[in-house]
Amino acid sequence: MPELTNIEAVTRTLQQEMARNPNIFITGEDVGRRGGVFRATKGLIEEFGDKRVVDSPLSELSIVAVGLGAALYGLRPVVEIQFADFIAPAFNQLVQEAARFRYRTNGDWTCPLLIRTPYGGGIGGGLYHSQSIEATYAHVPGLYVVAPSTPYDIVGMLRYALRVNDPVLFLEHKKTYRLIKGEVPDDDYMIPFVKADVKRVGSDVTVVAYGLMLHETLTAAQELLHEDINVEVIDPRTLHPLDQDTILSSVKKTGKALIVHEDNLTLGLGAEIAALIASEAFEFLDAPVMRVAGPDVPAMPYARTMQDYFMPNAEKIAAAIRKLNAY
Amino acid sequence: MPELTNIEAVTRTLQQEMARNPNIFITGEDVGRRGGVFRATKGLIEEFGDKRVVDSPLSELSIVAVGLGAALYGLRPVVEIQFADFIAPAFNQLVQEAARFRYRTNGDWTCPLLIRTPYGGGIGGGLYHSQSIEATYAHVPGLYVVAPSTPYDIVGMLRYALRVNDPVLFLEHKKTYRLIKGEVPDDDYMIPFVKADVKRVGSDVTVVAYGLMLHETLTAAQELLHEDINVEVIDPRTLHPLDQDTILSSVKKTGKALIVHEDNLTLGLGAEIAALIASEAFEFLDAPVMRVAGPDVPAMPYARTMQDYFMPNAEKIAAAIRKLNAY
Amino acid sequence: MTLNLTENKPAQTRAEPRHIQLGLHDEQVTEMYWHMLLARRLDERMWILHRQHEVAFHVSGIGHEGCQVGAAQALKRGHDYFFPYYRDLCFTLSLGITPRTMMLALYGKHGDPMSGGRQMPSHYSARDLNIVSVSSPVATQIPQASGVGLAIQYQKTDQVVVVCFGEGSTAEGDFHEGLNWAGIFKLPVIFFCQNNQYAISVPIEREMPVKNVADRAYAYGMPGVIFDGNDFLESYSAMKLAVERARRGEGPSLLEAKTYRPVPHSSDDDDRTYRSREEVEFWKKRDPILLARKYCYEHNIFDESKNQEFENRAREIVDDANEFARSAPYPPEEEALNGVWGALPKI
Amino acid sequence: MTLNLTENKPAQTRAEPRHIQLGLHDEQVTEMYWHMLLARRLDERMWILHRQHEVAFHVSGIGHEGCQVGAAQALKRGHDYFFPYYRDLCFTLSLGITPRTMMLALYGKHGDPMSGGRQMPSHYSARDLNIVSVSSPVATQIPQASGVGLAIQYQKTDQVVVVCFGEGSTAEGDFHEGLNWAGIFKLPVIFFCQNNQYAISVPIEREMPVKNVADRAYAYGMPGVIFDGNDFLESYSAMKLAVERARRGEGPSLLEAKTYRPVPHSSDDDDRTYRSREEVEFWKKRDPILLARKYCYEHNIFDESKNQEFENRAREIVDDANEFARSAPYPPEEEALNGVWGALPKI
Ligand SMILES: Cc1ncc(C[n+]2csc(CCOP(=O)(O)OP(=O)(O)O)c2C)c(N)n1
Ligand SMILES: Cc1ncc(C[n+]2csc(CCOP(=O)(O)OP(=O)(O)O)c2C)c(N)n1
Ligand SMILES: [Mg+2]
Ligand SMILES: [Mg+2]
Repeated sequence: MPELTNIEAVTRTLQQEMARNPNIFITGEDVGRRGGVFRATKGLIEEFGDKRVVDSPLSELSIVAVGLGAALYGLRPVVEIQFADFIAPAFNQLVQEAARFRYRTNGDWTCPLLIRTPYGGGIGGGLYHSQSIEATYAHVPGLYVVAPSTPYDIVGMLRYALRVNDPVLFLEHKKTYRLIKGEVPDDDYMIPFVKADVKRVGSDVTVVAYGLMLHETLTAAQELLHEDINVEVIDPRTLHPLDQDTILSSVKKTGKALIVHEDNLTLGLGAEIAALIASEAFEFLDAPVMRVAGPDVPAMPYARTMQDYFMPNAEKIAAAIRKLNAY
Repeated sequence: MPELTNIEAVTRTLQQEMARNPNIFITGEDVGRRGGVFRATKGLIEEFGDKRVVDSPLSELSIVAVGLGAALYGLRPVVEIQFADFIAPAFNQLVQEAARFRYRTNGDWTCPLLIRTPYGGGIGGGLYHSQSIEATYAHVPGLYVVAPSTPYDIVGMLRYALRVNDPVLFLEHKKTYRLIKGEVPDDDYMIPFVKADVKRVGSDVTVVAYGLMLHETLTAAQELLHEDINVEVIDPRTLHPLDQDTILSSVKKTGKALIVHEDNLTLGLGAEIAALIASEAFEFLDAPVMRVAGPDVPAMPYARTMQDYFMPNAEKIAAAIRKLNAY
Repeated sequence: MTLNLTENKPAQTRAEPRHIQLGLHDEQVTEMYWHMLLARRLDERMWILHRQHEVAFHVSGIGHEGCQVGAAQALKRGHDYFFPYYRDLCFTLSLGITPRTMMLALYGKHGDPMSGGRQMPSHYSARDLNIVSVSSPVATQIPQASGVGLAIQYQKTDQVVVVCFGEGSTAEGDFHEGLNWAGIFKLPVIFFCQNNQYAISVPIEREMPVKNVADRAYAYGMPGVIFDGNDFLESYSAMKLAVERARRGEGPSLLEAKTYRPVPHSSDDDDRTYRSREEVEFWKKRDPILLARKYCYEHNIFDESKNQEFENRAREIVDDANEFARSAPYPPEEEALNGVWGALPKI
Repeated sequence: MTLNLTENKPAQTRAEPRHIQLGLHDEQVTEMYWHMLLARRLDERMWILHRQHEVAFHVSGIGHEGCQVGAAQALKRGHDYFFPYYRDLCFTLSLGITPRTMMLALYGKHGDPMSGGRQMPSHYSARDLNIVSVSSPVATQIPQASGVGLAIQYQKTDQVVVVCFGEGSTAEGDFHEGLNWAGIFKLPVIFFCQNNQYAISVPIEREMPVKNVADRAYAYGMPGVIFDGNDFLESYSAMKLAVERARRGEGPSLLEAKTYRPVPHSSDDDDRTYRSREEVEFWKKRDPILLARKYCYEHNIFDESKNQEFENRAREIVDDANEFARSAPYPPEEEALNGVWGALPKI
């Protein structure tokens, strides 16, 4: 089993799946000769040529729309949005079009479009190269939002995503690209959507986290062992729709729930998870449902002091868990 | 005190404020000679001329961007988006630009841009003329989202909005335009933002609702009196940021909370309100926090059977209140 | 191109009729006329049904039949790809959508094949005919059409894509981005603008700073072609050339049909607030169906009695479609929940 | 335009120097050169600081100084409105943003007047100079500039707006919509494209199907002007004409400076993957500062020793700015929470 980083997991899976399925092609800004600004498509144009790895003009609206059109035709486009922040010009095409095609034709036209994009902060990207965009899109029925956070999950879910017949927003936390490594089996395993993963079994407090925050949470959980606090860590992996059962079972067991994300608090994904718990696990709750999230400011500042202040981290997460545990 | 409909409240206030403030101008599709497709700007081009009531080209991105530019310069633009559904092409300009200008310049540049748009369903508008868009934008720090639902509130909040120095998304429920009437004082009263209104005092269950659903809730509350259920109805009016205190005080009093909206359930505004309650009023809760909302489908169908099924109404709201009351 | 030439007869002094020059038989012209007429009668009935409060909404293609039928004639049904817009009643009828389907959608009834009653009327769609679902937000279909064009180029078939839109919609960024892709990659896409001179109430001078939409073709490295959209043969001719070009791999074209909408924008509109009755009357005299009928009479393609037959047949078809749709049930309410997601792959 | 003419001297056989023809004094040309040189030295230091790991990021204006300084010279500082983009170090320096401010922003330090340390470096902003805050999403500033243009027209002042962008960004819908507004309403906006032939790694043939961005001006009913962006006087001349036109109320222009970026896109880029070293070397020989210096020497505007003085002064200023910013504190962390909302009006 080779050890891969998160970004290697992306590149290798794209390469393998393109070799297998001639209907897959890639487009996006700088995905060709440059191999992507994060190098996620490195080597692919050399292997597959410039019909299958297509440098797009600088225009996100149409990157998504062109992908959508090709998907309607029957191809399997993989489009890259260079930074998640820059998907905003494509909001209309993604939400009003891609996500509504199946429903608006009662299943006649489908749109198997995969959109990959690096998101998240902590890398000095300032307001427009650090955003978490998942909550905006997790509000949209008909659009899968997934955010696998380990090489194993990335490979399994990317492979699966390339077989799903609905639009998928595939989020890759850019700070984890080279930070997170892990072993990946050589076989063609897949990880289905809408299946959360218990990344750590525990009994005292349930923490739901994904992306970089998953790793920060695991660090916090490890530390809290010294204080005899046993944390259960749930990685939803698919952020929309949610695997409600796994989350609810865990909370019913621990009676205490914390949700962690980088995105700002108000109407972040934590809002839905907290509301779900408050509605469906109310009788099992021994404490208020807590959220640790980015503050309600327009986006993450550049200056490192402010950026660090903005970012949730193991320490802040541990503090919240302690509070919940003591409740 | 004249009695006005909701749409008359809009038109009259725009007329009065334009007469008072020469910096106000209006732009949008068909706002001029046609007076808007809902006639909200009826008569204004005749009174103020075509420099102050400007028919725009068919391009929402730039309607918002042009308004934004004029606001930066120091004017007070009021832009109309013909249907809330069609604000999607302007998502980037609204969220990434208008809402971030103050923050990204540490307060140097401000953007007093008012965007009016009719939203909501129940009028046979199908997927793209019925949408509720508030939750998407209530996630955006720096952007006010308001949804006054009576003539009195519309007049007071529109007047106030024209004095606020940040971008405001002013939502008008199109089904209430001619359905809802009410008396409006002749003086220049204003209703501040971030101030919820207790539309009905009660003791058993708190219901938070706005727009058409406010009126459905009031109907339900009236009916439930016969069953000796005393409902408190909170109209947040400003949907972002929320007047947390008014909501929390009510829930602390009743111990039971229901949130109602037309927008689909997952990550609708109800998610944030429920999460807030589950976090800040946990100890006062006597029942799960409930939500009555549109189902998680891409948008509201056209056929009247399916539309009716989609829409929450007094009956569905009453059923949920009964359940909560009996808990 | 014509029989005369292959038979080596001496050159005729009188020019051949235009349709023969264009390679169209009388039967084809008759069918084109028939589609225009049927579309018109269907459309008129829809207005009546709205006035009778039988249906809640109608958006019409009246006045656009000439450019639509001509365009459709130059394309391969069920083979090429089509992105119509809401005025394309005659275009989609010519491409194979039936009056019954259109009426079902008008009423929002159960089994409507276009959207299952989810969309407002006139949001055409037919998977089997490669007619891609119309959306309400305007112009979104334009870059999507380029995406289909890219896929066709990828698969190396001889298909082409036609995407329709009004001139007002060209102010949206989607127009620019879609044409930019098609120009860069020389995609087999035909951008078909039906310029009726208004975007609801806004006249063309306020929509764009150029006289013609086709003036913008140069900015995208493609030919721009302007023609009389009320002349069905001009439309056929323009589309035919653009299609041939696209099939030869020479890339996209921007076609602009100059036409007029003699009726309000939709059943919700009142056009008296923004244009004179004289203007409307002027254009009614240039009705594409009147002009086509005159052409057919003049060239003895069919006569008045045949036309009366057509009228009768159209009435029957429209009656039937209306009866069919009127008596159909509404969709079961729970259908609102279906079709959000496809089945997830098994592993 | 020149003294010679008003004094009625006989025509000279040798043409006047270009700057005199353009109405520029030697002092003005010297100042233009000085701004280019200072911008370059500041920019180079920023690259060095990045290599030394003193700062996290740099995006450069090297190679663009010629077109920027020429444009700035034709405008009224603090009076007209400016929407720069991230390469506009020399443009905004010429318009009044100081090296200290730029360095503060580079380090993301406390009190940075452009964004209070919130934005990445090179996101220029100065309220008092009417320099509107640069955003990271490209092209968003273009329709915003039309909005300022509309406001100027509304207020009937003689101001103009200049909005800068790279050629790659013109593929965004924002470009189309912004120019469309300006064309329809004849707004006093100058669209200033700095065409350096790449959007990061993507060469111009993949960005657009036309040779020149200015080829698109016609589609918006405005003049399109192409000039050598590495020639500071050509840039001045083009901008001057466009500004005069705008001030006369004749509407917008689209200017296209042909230039080159001889350095990587940003400190995160490696341009060796997408272009040859020969190409880069070719362009380095056409460096706008080299060309301007040559011009000044040839016309005795200043000499080598003066140039050395400039170099010394530039080094001092850059040292000072760097020292100032390096020793400044980072913003207090809680400042992250400030400035989200303005004070609500009292009632
Ligand atoms: C994005 C968007 N904005 C606004 C509307 C409302 N609307 C529907 S049709 C229309 C005018 C379209 O004009 P044009 O493109 O010229 O087509 P026509 O109706 O004249 O055929 C408008 C503004 C819409 N459907 N979509
Ligand atoms: C909307 C958006 N998409 C993508 C990016 C990433 N990006 C930054 S600069 C750039 C290339 C810009 O090229 P061009 O407009 O030619 O300007 P240049 O950098 O060459 O001066 C890209 C793709 C961005 N900043 N914004
Ligand atoms: Mg039109
Ligand atoms: Mg460039």
